[in-house]
Amino acid sequence: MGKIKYHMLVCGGTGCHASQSDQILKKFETLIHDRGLENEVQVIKTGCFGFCEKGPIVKMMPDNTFYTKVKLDDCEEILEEHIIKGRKVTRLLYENPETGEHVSDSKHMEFYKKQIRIALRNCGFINPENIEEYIARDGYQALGKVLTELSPEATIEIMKKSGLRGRGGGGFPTGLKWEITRAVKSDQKYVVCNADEGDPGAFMDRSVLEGDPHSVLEAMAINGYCTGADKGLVYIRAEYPLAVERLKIAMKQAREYGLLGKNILGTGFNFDVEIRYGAGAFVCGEETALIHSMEGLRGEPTVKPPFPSESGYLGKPTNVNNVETYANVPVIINKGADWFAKIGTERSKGTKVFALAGKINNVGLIEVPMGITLREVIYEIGGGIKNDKEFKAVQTGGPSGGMLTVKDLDTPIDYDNLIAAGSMMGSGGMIVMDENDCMVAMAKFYLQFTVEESCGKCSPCRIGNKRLYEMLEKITQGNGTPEDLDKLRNLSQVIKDTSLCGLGQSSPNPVLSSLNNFYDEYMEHVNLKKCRAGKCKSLMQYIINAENCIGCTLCARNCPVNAITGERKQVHLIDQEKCIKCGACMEKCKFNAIYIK
Amino acid sequence: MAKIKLSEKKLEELKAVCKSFNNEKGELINVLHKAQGIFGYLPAEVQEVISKELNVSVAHVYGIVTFYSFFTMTPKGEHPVSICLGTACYVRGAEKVLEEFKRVLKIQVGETTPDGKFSLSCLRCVGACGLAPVVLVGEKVYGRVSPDGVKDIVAEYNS
Amino acid sequence: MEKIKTLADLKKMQENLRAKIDLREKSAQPETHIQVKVAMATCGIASGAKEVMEAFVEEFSKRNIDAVVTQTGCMGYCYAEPTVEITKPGQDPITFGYVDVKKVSKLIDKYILNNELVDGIIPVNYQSIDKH
Amino acid sequence: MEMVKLTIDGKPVEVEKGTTILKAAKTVGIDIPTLCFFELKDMSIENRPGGCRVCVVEVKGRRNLAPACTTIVMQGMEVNTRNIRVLNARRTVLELILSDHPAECLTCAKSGNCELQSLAQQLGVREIPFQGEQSTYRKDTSPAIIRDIDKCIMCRRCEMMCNDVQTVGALSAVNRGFMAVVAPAFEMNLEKSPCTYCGQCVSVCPTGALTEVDHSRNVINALADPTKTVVVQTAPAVRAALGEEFGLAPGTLVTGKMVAALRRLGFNYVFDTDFAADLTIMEEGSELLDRLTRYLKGDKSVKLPILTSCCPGWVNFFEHNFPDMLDIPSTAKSPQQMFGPIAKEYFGKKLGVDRKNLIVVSIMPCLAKKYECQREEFKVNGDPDVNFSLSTRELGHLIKQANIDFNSLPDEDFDDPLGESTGASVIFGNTGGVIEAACRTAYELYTGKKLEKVEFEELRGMEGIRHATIDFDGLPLNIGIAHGLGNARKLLEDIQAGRNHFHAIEIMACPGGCIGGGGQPYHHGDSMILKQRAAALYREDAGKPIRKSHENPFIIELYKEFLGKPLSEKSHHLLHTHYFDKSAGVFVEE
Repeated sequence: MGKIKYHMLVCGGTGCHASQSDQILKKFETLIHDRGLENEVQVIKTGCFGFCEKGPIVKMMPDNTFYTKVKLDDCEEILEEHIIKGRKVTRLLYENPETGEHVSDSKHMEFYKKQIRIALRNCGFINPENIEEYIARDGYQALGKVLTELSPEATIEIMKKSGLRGRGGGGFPTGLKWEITRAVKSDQKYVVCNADEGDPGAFMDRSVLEGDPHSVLEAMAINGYCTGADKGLVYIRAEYPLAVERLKIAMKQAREYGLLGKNILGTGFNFDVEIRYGAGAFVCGEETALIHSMEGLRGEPTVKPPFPSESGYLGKPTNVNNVETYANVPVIINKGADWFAKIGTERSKGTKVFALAGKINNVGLIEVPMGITLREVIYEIGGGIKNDKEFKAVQTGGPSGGMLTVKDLDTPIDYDNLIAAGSMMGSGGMIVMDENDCMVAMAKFYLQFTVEESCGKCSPCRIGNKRLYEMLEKITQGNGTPEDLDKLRNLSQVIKDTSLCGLGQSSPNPVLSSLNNFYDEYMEHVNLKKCRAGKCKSLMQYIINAENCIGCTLCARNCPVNAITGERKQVHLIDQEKCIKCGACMEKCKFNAIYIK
Repeated sequence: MAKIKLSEKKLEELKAVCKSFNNEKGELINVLHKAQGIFGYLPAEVQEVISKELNVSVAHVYGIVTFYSFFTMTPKGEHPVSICLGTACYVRGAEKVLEEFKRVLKIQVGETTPDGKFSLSCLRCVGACGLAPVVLVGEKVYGRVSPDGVKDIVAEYNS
Repeated sequence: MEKIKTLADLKKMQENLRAKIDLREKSAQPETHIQVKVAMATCGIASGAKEVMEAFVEEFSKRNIDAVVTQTGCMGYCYAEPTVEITKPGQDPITFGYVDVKKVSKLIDKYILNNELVDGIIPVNYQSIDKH
Repeated sequence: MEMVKLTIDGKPVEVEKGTTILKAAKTVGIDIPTLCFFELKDMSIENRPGGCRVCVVEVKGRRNLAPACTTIVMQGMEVNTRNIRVLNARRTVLELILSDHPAECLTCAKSGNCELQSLAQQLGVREIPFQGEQSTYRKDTSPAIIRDIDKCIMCRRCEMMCNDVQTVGALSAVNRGFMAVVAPAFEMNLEKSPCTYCGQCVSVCPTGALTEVDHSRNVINALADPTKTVVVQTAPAVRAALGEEFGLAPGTLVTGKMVAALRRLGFNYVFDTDFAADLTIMEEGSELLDRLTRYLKGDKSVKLPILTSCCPGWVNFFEHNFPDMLDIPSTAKSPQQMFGPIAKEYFGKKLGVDRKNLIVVSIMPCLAKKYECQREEFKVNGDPDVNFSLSTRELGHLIKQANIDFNSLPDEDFDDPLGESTGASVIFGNTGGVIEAACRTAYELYTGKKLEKVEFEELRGMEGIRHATIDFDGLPLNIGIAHGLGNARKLLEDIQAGRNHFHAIEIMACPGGCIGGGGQPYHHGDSMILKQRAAALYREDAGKPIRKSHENPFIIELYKEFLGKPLSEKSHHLLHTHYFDKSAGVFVEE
């Protein structure tokens, strides 16, 4: 056993790093060394606390004291006071913004922990391949409760009261959906779990299925009990082999334990689940398309009504919910509707899982209460923008969503506010962009996705999105005109207005929201033939600065198309005709002699 | 067109797959998944056999195969290279990596090198966004790939 | 496995399972019953979580350390994969990020055997609903 | 019936629950334009994928526009079909469709009959503001149908016809997104698919993506060749529809004008396929009686029911789909193919013209006939019995090209001897007509009694599958009738499963029979047109002095002079055929 009495955890996240956390760490090490305390105190660099706004952060262990905004000058005081004299440095303690009180023990600082894990409650806790670990953490208790204590109507009432809305994107109230399906009379009904997560950059559903498959199975059984279905189907992407594997294991175990199958828990309720595979079609996230795909058909959507709740899989009433929605259900039953409804905003209850990605330090999966602001997500959880660049936009809702900008940073995130801001909740992809991202190119990227994923059934989506993409291409190539911008807007509007399904109706959102938020960037592309982010190749040139170039020939040797000429020790020149703008020269140059014009 | 004979053994395997799904029309997509597992791809003759077994038209089978991007009618290379073009990878420079692969392998997306060693495809999000940009060679995942690293990756499989 | 026939059976089973866990967590022998969870979702595996898990198992058996190594799902820290959570009896679990095979022995030497922390700790920044 | 009240463009409307906005609007004189929507009322043929989005309308309280063709009316709905938002959206959608459509109207076979073209006119499109890539595909010419799918607008009508109505399964939507199109498997040529050439895809295609192979130029060349004697035969259904090509009301019989026009086009002899239809009845009817008598005598080798074989689309269908039933259909050739050898081997010889110099042209309501006359078994040393088969539409064009003012032509009569026909043969063009004609003859031959009432009303109608029992003087004869290949499939599967016991079955590939054939003037989804054509043929029958095939004097003479008797060796040689198993796949050998 070591003799270490104190651990000092210094945040090594990029945000804190920028505010000198590195020097702080070194200073502590020097101070400890000077005092000969190496055997008692150890300094440790940690990952990001996600609380960059208050960084740099130093946490003292084992007493969990949490010092914020630590400066180099504070180091000595902390060491002297805290470690040697055993007194806390009050002025550096976190101050509760509401009470103004200093909080010392981070264990009592739950409010700094912006995340609440409901859907992800078991992810990273339990072994997903062991049903007993799930059972130990209240697994299948909710199912047992509804089967023995609650009528389907009463259960639906709890779901309605909880305010849970569909986490797949649309945000339809879950309890209401169940109620509608229940009301339809039929000899056979189905419940479906939509696990066809197709948003590029979103992987919430996959994580839930990989980390906690039983919660989905349990919720599907509850859904079956409420709606009157004895058969569940999980429609899952074939690209998720691990999730499929774990789901299969979970199904097998649940059957062995009698939690799926006939006469569950001796209540006479029968329910079992089958897996159906997607095969790479984004549009199959739309429920009518999903149902066609499950029937072995092309995943083309059909006009609603009739809704799946009336006529779905094989023409029978079918209730479709997504993975994350299901993952919330057992908790709501166990903890009650009121508990759940306390979290979130007026019209959006509970939490939302986001896949935070892009130009952000803490890329990862987060679960936050509805109503949190974008600023909190980015700067207090996400650890801020990578490489200290300037924040430019956040894309939510994937190809169907829009871009949120600086002005939206303090908007509470919920279904309605995101729509009002020109985006949408979507399934929960959250891509952060910085000053080096071109908004026109981003819009083009999303349109390319839609063009590839359009099923081709309706003309506005099939042809319209292609034309939008072509216009954006024209603009990024420097051939756009101001009239194109009007055309872009009008066509986007018509596609939204006339497309058959949600995919087409939302596909122009990236265009419209970038036009609304970054019109000046579009104008620069069109009028000045300039891309300020330096992303649009046709609008930029790599130039060698004669003053910095020493003629090392490194760039010329690395140019894949031999576009750079110049004698050794002479200033080099890039042939713009030959240049393919790969940027290899600039990356290689050690003298900052190459820049983009 | 010459009639191609499928290997008797694989043909039996395929028919057994169809039978395991009760030769149900509605199981077409599941059958195609399994068939692609057996053959590596879905050549016309495989689709024709499935159409007969499931009693659906070949045109319908082909309509399904061409609708879903997971299904392919061209044999993949020995080492299928897939570049993730999900948004996270895109904003972290996946396009440049793709360009470099095209240049190094001298093939376009959806093609296979003449020696059958490599094929190139794009995919949407493997969920390893923290490692963006991500490249898959077979089952192996390469994270934080830069255009510079492409040659090394290819070299790993070329020895 | 015998099927669980009633809700009461299920509850009883849960109690038994919990008791087992408590026994492990509140164990008086600090060097035994160490629990290591390796995040093994797609992103973890892609970054080498499998190798990390194997290394733990191998090292523990080599050194004759009584520890349980299990896999678990995504902990959410994709940027720091592979991640592992180590729980020592009587202590809060600590999550370490950027773990590779080399770091495994360091974690065992320093933290597990010597109670010294190691760089790469990931602070927990969420609330679990157990306490909520 | 529950009624729903709503307003459309401010007008109050009351319609039955379940009605679409499109149909509700029609009741108050509001004609919302459509493109992909298609229906043949009362024949359960409907296509409403809601895909083209041309019919969008505004519904108060709804976020986006609603497709009128698929949106069901709701109580209190307020619909606007023509405000600026709707008009702008509708025109933009059409402009998008046009931006992916070749602007080849001047030379397009469908020009003048193209629904896309008329829509562009209706909506006043004067330029296409969107430029960009157009989806292009390989042009595919089969023996009967040309697929120029650059012109496909993905309305899915052909796919619906081929799969849902005909259950042929030659076509499917393939690919997705911008490259989505309707095509055979592997985008191969139609010829390699199980296509029956029924032509129903062509008859519903709104654009020029699917058209017939045009043989009129070959006919013009033959007519201009002084070494050739050119005879023409006209199928029964043509006379009931040709007038539509010249603006006459549907159902106008133009038999006499048609004969006059053909004569003016330069045909040496204008004959009638009806004559061959009478001949078919003699052969097929005799075959039925032969099988029936043997069956009644307990001959176990006899296969019943006997299936008609007049329809080449149907023949193709069972060759592809029912290879184990090839011995059930009658071996009698179709009227077109009976006419050929009689013209070349009997009439030609009489004239002293070598068969190589005798060109037989047929005018057919049908596209499968183009394929049929090219079948190898219908050729003698490479010379086809019927050289060219033109559709009703092609004949219309030919008449126009020859500067003939069709409507002012006098009525003229067919030439002898192959122009004489009975009422029985005329109704061949209607579903149930062949079996009715056969019954008229078979009854008299079987019972030896005279049939007092020649109309068998119980065999008539537009229902897809019909059953009737005819009293053959104490013998109840069970008759089945199907039109549309999907219905035929059902009937055949019932037989295979032993669910049905018929003595004779008539099958026609096209809805309504030949009057609804793939080569007829475009009906654009108006099922009234089909009904009027059918009525016209029954009228023609009623007006004929002779109404039973075996009473046709020229048929009697033909047997006396040339064939001997029905089912004679000569008949077998010239008038009967056999069928082939075409069920094998393209790629895999069984």
